[in-house]
Amino acid sequence: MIEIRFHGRGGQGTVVASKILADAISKEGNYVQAYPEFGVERRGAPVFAFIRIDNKPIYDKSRIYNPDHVIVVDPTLIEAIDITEGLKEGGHIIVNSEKKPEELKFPKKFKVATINATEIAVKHKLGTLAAPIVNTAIVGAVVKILKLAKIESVLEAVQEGVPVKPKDNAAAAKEAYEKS
Amino acid sequence: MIEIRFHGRGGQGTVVASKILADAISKEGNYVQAYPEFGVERRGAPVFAFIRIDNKPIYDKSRIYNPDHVIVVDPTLIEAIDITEGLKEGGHIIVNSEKKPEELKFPKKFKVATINATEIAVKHKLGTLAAPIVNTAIVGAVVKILKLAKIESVLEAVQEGVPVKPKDNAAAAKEAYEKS
Amino acid sequence: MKKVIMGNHALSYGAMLGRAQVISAYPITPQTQVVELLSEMCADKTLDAKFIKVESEHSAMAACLGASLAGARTFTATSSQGLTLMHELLHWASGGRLPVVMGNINRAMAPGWSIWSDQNDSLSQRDTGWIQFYCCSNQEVLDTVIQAFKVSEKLLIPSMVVLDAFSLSHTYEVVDVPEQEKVDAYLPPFKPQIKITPDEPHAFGGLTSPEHYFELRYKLQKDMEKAPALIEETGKEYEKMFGRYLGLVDEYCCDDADIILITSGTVGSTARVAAEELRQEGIRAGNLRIKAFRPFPFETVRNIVKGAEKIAVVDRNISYGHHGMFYEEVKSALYGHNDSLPVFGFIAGLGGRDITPSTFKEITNYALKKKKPEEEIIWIGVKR
Amino acid sequence: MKKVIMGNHALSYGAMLGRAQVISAYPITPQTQVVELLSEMCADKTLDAKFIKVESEHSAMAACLGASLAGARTFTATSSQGLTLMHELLHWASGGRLPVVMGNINRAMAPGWSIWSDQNDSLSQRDTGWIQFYCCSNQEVLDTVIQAFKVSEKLLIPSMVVLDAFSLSHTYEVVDVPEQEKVDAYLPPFKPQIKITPDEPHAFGGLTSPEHYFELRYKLQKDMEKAPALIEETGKEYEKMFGRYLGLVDEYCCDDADIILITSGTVGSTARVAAEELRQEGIRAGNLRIKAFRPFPFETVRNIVKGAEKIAVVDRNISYGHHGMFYEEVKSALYGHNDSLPVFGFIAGLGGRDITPSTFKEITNYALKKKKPEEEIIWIGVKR
Amino acid sequence: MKKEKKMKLSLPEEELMNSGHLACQGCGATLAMRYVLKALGQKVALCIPACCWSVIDGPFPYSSLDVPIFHCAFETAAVSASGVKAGLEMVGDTETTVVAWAGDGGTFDIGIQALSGVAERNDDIIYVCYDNEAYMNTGIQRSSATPYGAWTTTTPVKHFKDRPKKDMEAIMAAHRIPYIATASIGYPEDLFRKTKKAKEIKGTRFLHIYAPCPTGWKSRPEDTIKLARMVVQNATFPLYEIEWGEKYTLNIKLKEKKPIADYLKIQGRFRHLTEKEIASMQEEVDKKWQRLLSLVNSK
Amino acid sequence: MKKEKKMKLSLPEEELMNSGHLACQGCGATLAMRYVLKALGQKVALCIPACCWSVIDGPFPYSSLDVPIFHCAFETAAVSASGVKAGLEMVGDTETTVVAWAGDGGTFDIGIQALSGVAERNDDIIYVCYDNEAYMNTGIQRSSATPYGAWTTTTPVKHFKDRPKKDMEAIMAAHRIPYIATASIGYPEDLFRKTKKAKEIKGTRFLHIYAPCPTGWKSRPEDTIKLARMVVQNATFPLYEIEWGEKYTLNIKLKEKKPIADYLKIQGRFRHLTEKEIASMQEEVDKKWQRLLSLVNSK
Amino acid sequence: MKKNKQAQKIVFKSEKDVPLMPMSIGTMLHNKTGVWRNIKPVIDLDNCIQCGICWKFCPDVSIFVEDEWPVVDYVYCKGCGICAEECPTKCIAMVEEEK
Amino acid sequence: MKKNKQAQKIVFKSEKDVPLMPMSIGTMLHNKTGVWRNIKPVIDLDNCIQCGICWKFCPDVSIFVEDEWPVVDYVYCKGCGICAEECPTKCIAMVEEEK
Ligand SMILES: Cc1ncc(C[n+]2csc(CCOP(=O)(O)OP(=O)(O)O)c2C)c(N)n1
Ligand SMILES: Cc1ncc(C[n+]2csc(CCOP(=O)(O)OP(=O)(O)O)c2C)c(N)n1
Ligand code: SF4
Ligand code: SF4
Ligand code: SF4
Ligand code: SF4
Repeated sequence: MIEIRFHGRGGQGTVVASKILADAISKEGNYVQAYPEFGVERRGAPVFAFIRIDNKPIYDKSRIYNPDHVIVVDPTLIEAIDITEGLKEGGHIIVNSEKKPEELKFPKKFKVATINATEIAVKHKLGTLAAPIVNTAIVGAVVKILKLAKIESVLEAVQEGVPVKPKDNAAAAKEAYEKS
Repeated sequence: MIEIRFHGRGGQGTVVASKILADAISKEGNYVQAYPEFGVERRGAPVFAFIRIDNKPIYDKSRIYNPDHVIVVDPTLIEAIDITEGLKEGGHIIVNSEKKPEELKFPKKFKVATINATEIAVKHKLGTLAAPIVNTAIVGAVVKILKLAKIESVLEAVQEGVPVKPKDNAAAAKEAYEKS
Repeated sequence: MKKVIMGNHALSYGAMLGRAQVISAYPITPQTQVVELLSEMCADKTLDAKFIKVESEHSAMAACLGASLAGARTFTATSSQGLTLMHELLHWASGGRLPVVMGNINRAMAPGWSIWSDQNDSLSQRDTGWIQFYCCSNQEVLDTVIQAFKVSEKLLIPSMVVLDAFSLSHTYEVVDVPEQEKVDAYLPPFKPQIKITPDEPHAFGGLTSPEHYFELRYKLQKDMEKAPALIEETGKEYEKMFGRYLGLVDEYCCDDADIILITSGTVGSTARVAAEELRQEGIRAGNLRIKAFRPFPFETVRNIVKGAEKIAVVDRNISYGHHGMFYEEVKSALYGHNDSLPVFGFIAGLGGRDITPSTFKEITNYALKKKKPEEEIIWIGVKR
Repeated sequence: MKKVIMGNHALSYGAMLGRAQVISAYPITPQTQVVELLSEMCADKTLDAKFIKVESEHSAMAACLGASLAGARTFTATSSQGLTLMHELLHWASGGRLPVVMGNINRAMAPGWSIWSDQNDSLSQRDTGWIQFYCCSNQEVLDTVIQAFKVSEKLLIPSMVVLDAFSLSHTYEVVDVPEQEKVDAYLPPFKPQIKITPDEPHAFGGLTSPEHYFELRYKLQKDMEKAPALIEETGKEYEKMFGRYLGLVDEYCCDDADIILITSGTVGSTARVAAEELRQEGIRAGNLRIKAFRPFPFETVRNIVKGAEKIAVVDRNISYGHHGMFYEEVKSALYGHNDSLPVFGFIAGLGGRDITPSTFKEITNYALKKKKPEEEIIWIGVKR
Repeated sequence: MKKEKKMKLSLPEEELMNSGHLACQGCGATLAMRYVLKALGQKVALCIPACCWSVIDGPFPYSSLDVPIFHCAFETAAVSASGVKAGLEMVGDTETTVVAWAGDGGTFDIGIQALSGVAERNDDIIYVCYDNEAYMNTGIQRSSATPYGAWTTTTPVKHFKDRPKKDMEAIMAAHRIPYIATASIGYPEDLFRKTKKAKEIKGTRFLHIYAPCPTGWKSRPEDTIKLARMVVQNATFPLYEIEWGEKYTLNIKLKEKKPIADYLKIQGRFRHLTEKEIASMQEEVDKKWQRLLSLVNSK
Repeated sequence: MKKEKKMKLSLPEEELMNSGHLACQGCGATLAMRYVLKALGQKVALCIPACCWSVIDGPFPYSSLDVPIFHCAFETAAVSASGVKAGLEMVGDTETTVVAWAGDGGTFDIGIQALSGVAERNDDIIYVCYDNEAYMNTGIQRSSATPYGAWTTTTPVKHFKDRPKKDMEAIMAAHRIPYIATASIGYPEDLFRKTKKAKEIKGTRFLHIYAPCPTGWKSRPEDTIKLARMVVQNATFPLYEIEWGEKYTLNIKLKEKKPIADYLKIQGRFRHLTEKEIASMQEEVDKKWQRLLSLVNSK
Repeated sequence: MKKNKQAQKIVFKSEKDVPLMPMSIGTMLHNKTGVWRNIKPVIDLDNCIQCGICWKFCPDVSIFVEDEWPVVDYVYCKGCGICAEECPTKCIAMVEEEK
Repeated sequence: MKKNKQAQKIVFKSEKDVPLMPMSIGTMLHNKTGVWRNIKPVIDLDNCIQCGICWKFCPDVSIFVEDEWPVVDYVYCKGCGICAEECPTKCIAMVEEEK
């Protein structure tokens, strides 16, 4: 079983990211369970999303306390909260950032990767620089880095699950996949 | 234990009659329980009221099916319904009527008495001939015939319990008592 | 002073003697006389209270909650449809620890419309966190309202004083109405430590996350569990002052009973008559009338039934898809404590069907004949 | 077709595939996605239904009752405050024999405001005469809605399909969405024999005197008692057509269990994980997840626990002043049948406090250590 | 004695209400039903919440009416009707007129929310409020339709109702529904016409029928019709229609507006009022009447 | 850089609302609270039913306000306040102003019955409805305050809201309460004055405050105040007062009434509307505006 | 012309006969409300102008038209007196019932 | 002038510390909403006319008056941009936060 936690902000589509990821993974016959933080989401406020992945049915409905990996949709959160809380040793931290992994100064026990999802999003006209919609790009990067699914599955999931600008979103996911 | 059933019509104060009777009896230290028919009362429609009397606490809260006595506040009911239903043999039937007991043609196994409560009520300006308020007069007669209480107790109960024309009502009760 | 009054007026007198400060209620048969008398008492200043004449029972309870939070002693009364319309707010009262006292006249639930007695209305509120008292005489109604204020305000848990439609609500009985001064001595004014006031501004009832909610509800249950002892204590105190004991249950000849009838409300009063008669016929019957149904008097019930051969629980209610609710809860209380005791579950009198002493004789005979219950529910009085 | 959907959308799909004809609902967290998706389905005609967008849950249920009486298949969904606001009308639905199907998302009752899961909202409706199903996966939610229409319309008794806030309502899982034609074959249109129509004018629900009420309610209970067999039957039929069995309970390794965890909802799913792990540790644990809580599956539960050494009932709910409600009802079911079996009552997870596999291990260890329960209620997870 | 003349019947002879019902002697609410059913005919379904009419109709297994009835919960009349309407349409019956039939308490008080919701959505039902100005079925308690000054069991003489009757027409007009009308059982032909008219309109229609109650008003049963006429003649309850919340039409124009005193005097519920109180009530009526006239005349 | 000038503060500086609350960026409802509390001062008790404000205030054991709050059930704001008021008076506090503070859903829909009851009795409370024109706390579902044409999650673009916004002022006016006022957070001084005025009156007072919601309207957070001004300038939400349901006073007279199109265009919820639809909406606004003017001018 | 309907009481001997929901299957015509009456209307047809007003205003549907004349149905008439009060020629008298 | 209030988190270690009813005993000042911000307002005081409009319209009470000048409280400012939008001299710029 793989458990992943997403960090983002209300309004950034973090939950949608986890949902698209779940979709993509399920297309390849795996079992998934994705859920948002159980709370009151506000535009701008820090939010979470979670995903469990397994090759057999997932019965555990309790919350995820010790994720295998962490995805950071909004890099400003790194200052604001402890995004490594409970993260298993050796886990990946994947950050949407223009910086290099080393620059982020996480403890050595984690594997850090960055992807400039904002740039990709803006390039594909997904939101503005101040409010980019990065979720599809993030998913593209994540499946590659964590080897969770093929890019084709992601593209399919995006086409089906993203009502606005599905093509641009798919392109962003693809670009992120390739860049990771 | 003595159990009595009243027959009247909605709007005639049958329930009040049973309540005054209960009041009078309780003044002499006995236990009483008085209750109306459990139903939707309509002006003009036949209604019932019941009373239980005992010299020890009354625990039985079930309905009265076999009264010891029956009081008929409105004589037209004799035609309309079977007022003797369930009445115990040897029980009294006390009817507000100008007729003589014999004229009413009840089975011999009952003791029949009449009191012209309407006349008494009208005399004391309690309602009109078409709609006389006979309850206090009836009570006066009943306590006498069934030897349930002293007239003083009735008069006290009337004074306390009848908000409109208490004096006239008391006088009516007294007159009925004396005439019975 | 002795007065011949109806059960509904016993409720009103209880509220008056208890010096309710805010009353809010909505009329419903068979409760109307409660509010009519209280309206008069407020109009002629016999009672110094604000009476908010709302447009529904739901608002009646809401008004009581607001007033209670402001630190006033509050009272309301209702029945059946009205009670069930309040349901959401009943949860609110207990969760908010607001000690409202409410009279409820047991009336069967629609449809079809019924104005007659059964207990489904109040018993289907058993999970809302209210203390529930079931009464069997007008005297008990009046006394219990006064006691309920005391118990509720001590525990900060609301109470429901329940009486049967018609066979209590509309029945006149002799009631000893205590003197105001004595009641005042028994029942001090309500002075909550915390209340809504600008002098000490708190926000009450805000969003409560999983981090905190559990503890709040744990405390509610723990305080609920204090109620049985407190009811006994305040009941004894009441007896000292007024000569009438108010306890968790009313027991008649259970000590040496071969069969104990477990009952409630006026049905429990009629059962006593049956037990007396059965004893005259040589059957050692006892009657355990449960007065405080919530919290369930576990210990008391377990102790009383200890020596019995058989138990017959008589329910004027049913949880559809389970059993009569007293039956269910008695079994739950005895499980693991007195397992070999056969407990029979009878249902009778739904929708106002009369329950007489002979109903109980039928029940007793049935239970005495069988070794143990053969049916999940034994129906008494259904036309077949 | 396999789809990754949230529990709330599983409800919507169930209603859509069940061809609900009249929908009326009111938004409340965590139910909103149910109505949002249904709004869209109605707007774009994926679903040919009238959606009455009412001003409160109370009106939502009232609209469903009217539509059901007119012979239409009706659906609604709500949660906590909304469900409890409907309470009076829940009694109405069952008493009127109107087979409304409702989704309810379990959410803790205010105050304080909570949007997180516990079962007090739906379980405090246990006495309203509704069939209640508790689900543990989105697949089960969707399947159960379809089955509920079938069961309800056969018995003319309404059904509630219950799922946990967030851990089901907002959780995305892979769900096999069956084809419409197959669902149509399983679930015929609703064609009640009697309904409101000027062609055959009846007055429904008029004043019902003590002469008649009892028999009507006797019949309701008798029909309720038919539900367990019908649920098994329709569940098997469903399995034949869709490959998924829907029954009264879900059993995991109870046959040879020393301890059986009795659970419900998603908690029951997590318990299964714990049982698996416990077995790996050498403890023979079983898990009995009760799916149909109303009517209570007496026979099934009695049979399954027969061989067990111990039972631990885990309640995410409480009847204040009694016990956890599953605990209470299990004891009631076992009383007189399996008296020597120690049954432990645990309360956990109120107001959304998380329940994990290790919670169950704690529970199991506790129960295995003690000979029999020493406390009325064993609280798990309260900060002390 | 046989004259050639025909009986003059100003309303259709067919009855959909039967004798034997449980109304009190001289009940106005009963006549309201009789007239409305004459106008609507048999293709109708009624939703009746708790009110006198839930008793009048008769207990299970009987009914006094030849049309179907859903005896629904007290607070749900309007939306129950919406539900029935939607249900009927979904099962293929688009013709039946669905009517919510409620007392003033069920309309002005406990039912106002459901009604407001129905009106806001403009659901396709007729809502009839028969107004006996208090909760009668439960034994004469105040409602918000109870007029200023009246005694009820919850507004005792020492503290009689001290707020005016809620202005339900204005409230409904604010919802901009297609049709609103007031009517009185004292004017059956007018009521009949309005009901017919309402039947032909789609959307939410609101009829407010004045229906005296001798039991609750402490009036003589034989005065029921008289009271229902007086109240119109003295402008306490004027007869008018409102279309789409805007177009006001006055139906019974008053040549001479009668004083209210005569009307009050024959009702026990007003017996305690002093001359002064009556005078100030008269002023209120005059003001309300002027307000209505200005609404009628604007546009 | 130090000038001698003083900062011009058109409102009192004291704050009863603290930072750290949970409103979205640019939330209008929050400003409504800030202004009202500035006017009422500290001697106040709030009853807040379920709405965005039950979240904004912060979770247990915190609160953003320096005044006490009863977080009450969704449908009970008005009568909870009546209860609190009665309770306070009985325990000797006759001074505290009790305020029901609810969103439009809690006012126009699920809370309208309790509100109507309170108004009918003229209970002594101030009722404030902050209007963000939908159920926002639950994620943007239609309320009866949602304007015609708007998208919400329950009125999808394919079937947008097709009934007009409920006319709450007219409904409240029909209750003949002493004071009703509309206000907008775009005009804080006007809102401040009205709140002060309401505070001095006894009986039921109703304030209806327009409070844009960037999250639900799909507008830019920085446009919140602009929208709150435009809506007044284009007469979609005119600012006026009503005394005793009769006397209408217009507060912001419009020299030039702006077209609504500009206002609609900067809100995502109206994005789907065609020119034709906008034109017909403009007509409606014009009509309503005329109606208001005639009410203002009558008497 | 009066409708001809059954005026029978309905008795359910067993729960098996009772319908599932409480619903009407008969009229109230078995309820002979004439017994409620204290005073009864007597029409003097000589003075009757056949205006139909008594028919129109009877709340108990107890005046019917037979051969173009009003006839009181004493089985149901509750004796409210409205017909007598409203009759324009005052040709209806309310007469006391014998007791 | 900003009120000086405690900005602490409250932690209940045991149920014994929890009040009977859910009630507030602290403010939300511990919730430093500045972290929500994407863009931040920077006031150019040179062009400021001290009109107080930014102060008036801030929904987060995050502009306070210090020595008669407006000051942004970045601990709480959520960056909605209202102040910049409403400023009549346009002397407030919304600047991107560094990431
Ligand atoms: C929820 C609920 N509350 C109260 C009642 C009791 N109740 C039944 S009828 C009625 C009064 C109805 O008054 P109104 O609507 O004016 O009709 P009327 O009886 O005057 O004809 C009341 C209060 C009820 N049935 N349901
Ligand atoms: C009885 C009940 N039904 C539904 C809800 C869910 N609910 C909470 S807030 C809310 C919306 C409130 O809308 P509104 O009053 O307009 O305030 P806003 O959220 O827009 O500020 C709803 C539907 C509830 N709390 N209680
Ligand atoms: S109480 Fe009034 S309205 Fe009700 S039936 Fe009697 S007369 Fe008619
Ligand atoms: S959703 Fe709208 S009203 Fe609610 S807090 Fe956010 S901006 Fe304010
Ligand atoms: S007295 Fe009344 S009930 Fe009898 S016929 Fe005349 S109007 Fe009808
Ligand atoms: S950007 Fe918004 S929150 Fe920040 S100071 Fe300006 S108005 Fe206040």
